[in-house]
Amino acid sequence: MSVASENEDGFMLTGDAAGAAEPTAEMPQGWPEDEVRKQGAKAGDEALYLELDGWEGPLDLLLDLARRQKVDLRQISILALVDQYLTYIERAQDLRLELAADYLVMAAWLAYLKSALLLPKDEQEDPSPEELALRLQLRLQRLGAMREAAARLMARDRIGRDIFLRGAPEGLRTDRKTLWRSDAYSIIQAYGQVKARTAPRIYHVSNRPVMTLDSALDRVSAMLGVTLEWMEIRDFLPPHAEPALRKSALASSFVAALELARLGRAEIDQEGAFAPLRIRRLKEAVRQAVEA
Amino acid sequence: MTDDTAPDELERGLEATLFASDEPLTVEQLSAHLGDLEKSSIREGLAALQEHYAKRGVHLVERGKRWHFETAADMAHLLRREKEQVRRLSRAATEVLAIIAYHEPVSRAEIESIRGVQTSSGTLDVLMEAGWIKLAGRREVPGRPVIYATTNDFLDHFGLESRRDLPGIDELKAAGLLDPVDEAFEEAMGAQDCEADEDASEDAEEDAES
Amino acid sequence: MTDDTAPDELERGLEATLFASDEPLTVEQLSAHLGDLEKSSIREGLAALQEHYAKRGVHLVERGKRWHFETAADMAHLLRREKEQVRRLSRAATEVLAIIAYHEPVSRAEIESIRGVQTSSGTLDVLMEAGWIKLAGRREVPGRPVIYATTNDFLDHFGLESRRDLPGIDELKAAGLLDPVDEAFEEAMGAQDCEADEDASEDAEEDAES
Repeated sequence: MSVASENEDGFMLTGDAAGAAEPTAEMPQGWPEDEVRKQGAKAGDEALYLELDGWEGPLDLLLDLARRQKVDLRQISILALVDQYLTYIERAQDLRLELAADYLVMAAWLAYLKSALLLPKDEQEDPSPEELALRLQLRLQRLGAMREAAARLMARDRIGRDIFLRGAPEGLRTDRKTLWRSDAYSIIQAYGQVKARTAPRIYHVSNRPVMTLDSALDRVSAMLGVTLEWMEIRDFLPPHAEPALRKSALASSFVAALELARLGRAEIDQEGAFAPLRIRRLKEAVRQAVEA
Repeated sequence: MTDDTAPDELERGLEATLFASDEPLTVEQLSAHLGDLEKSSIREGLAALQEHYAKRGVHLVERGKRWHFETAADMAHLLRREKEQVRRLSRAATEVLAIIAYHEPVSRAEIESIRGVQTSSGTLDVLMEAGWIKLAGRREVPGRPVIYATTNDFLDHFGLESRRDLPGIDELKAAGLLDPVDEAFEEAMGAQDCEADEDASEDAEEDAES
Repeated sequence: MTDDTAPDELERGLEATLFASDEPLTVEQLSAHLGDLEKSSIREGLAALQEHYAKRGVHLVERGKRWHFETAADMAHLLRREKEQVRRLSRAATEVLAIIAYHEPVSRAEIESIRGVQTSSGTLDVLMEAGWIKLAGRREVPGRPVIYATTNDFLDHFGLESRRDLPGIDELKAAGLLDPVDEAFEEAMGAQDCEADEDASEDAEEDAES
């Protein structure tokens, strides 16, 4: 970036731009970072702003100009500030300095603000130029406050510069030592578990009460022989069986009923889903008809 | 020839421990180190020691709840010439540091809205490397930006007992200068009707958003 | 609250300089540092300081013509503190210890075959560190594996007269300790204090074998 190098050659743009290029108390000119940032700018990683004698962006420049009004930032004349800025930018352009875009954007915006401020009040749109000016002023105040705070912070007695810590501290050392704790029961229990875990296992299949299909077939055919009426399938179950056996009997009886129906010896009926399943012996005649 | 009352064992222990330690110590650490003493007696001992050293060439100070010995500020002229160990910060870095310290926790966008320029990532890196700022989570707004805050080392380095001791922070707060522009703007517009600048916001909110 | 006479500026300067220096300093160095003062007055200042610190937790000492601060000898124990941390043996370590106790002397391969899982060397290290097991030579089989046995400390810690006090397999079974347990139950048992059934074991059988 050409500006940086030209400035280094003593091409002091600020010299007459504002007539008061002397650095403010908070910003000594020899601030070491200027070098750093110039290098940064050369490296191109900071292309977004361009340094003009150490200003960082338009707001920074504006703040510096505002300070030259030598009044409280709350009292500054925005119009005067705008003029100073625009003059500054014009000069830079006359000198064919390459200005970063945001300086020009700010210049355009300030030019607009200036004209709006000068127009009769009732022709203003929203937001009013006064409001825009106020916002700018507030921003400058905030930046100014932080700049002063930074300066006061840096001026404190700092460790390593004004204040020193002990040069050769012995250092504290804590050696950690683990005391392991356990007890006999844990040992015994752990051993039991190892044994239990690794012991060969024997699996038992428990003997559950079942009614086989054969016995169900016998049972159902025998009971069907007694009557011609419909009977619920539940009536075929052994009356006092334990629940497990009942379940098995129900399943077997159902299969037996299907088998009998297939053989044409019984018919099955159900009025609807989940309704009781009924079964009765098929009359001989019907049976023969079916067979035929 | 000073003629002191002999310090008690607790004071001697604290003195020895703090002298020997290569980092500042909290009351808790001191207590643990001295055999789990009551924190209240540790605090008493520290206060006594602090008083003892107040007039000496070395002071006992508390920074961010941690204690250490350091040379008295008025001895700087003796020590400075040979021992300048402080890295010099760029102006951008000092500004960013101040903004973080006075506004913390604060996002990069918030820093930039105050400074009016982009912050190079190098600037934040330098401050992180110096151990003065740290990531302090994310702000729960769209984009969940990372937010920054200062560290105990920051307090140490600048001789601050806590953030409350930041130079001028009370005045800045009272003047509303730590409030975001939008807030201050509303304030100012509201105040204009009644009458000029009543001393603006009292309870300055720090949850800035530009 | 000590009530000192305030130290003079020379003393304060010496104090700060010696404190901040990273090496012991000679009288000449100190003199140069403090603005070419008379060596005699430096010596006087050092003597005064030395006296002041004589009763404190930090002493000013001269070694080979060089002066420095150091922690008082009787405070040295504070600088190097041993912290004991009680930890409960892990499940895996407890199992390995139990196997060694029941089967000793036993090699790592044997331990693994009994446990049915690989054993990390860290587990054995922990038991060695605890002082409960020791190397007990090598088994005279191919590869000559190291074998482990329990120590007297083991018996001490676990309150056992001898390894014969450990209940045998039959007793374990009787106590329900051989029942497969689900993890939650295991957990619950682990939390419980060891109770009664310990002394159920009189003539512990050691015939254990997987």
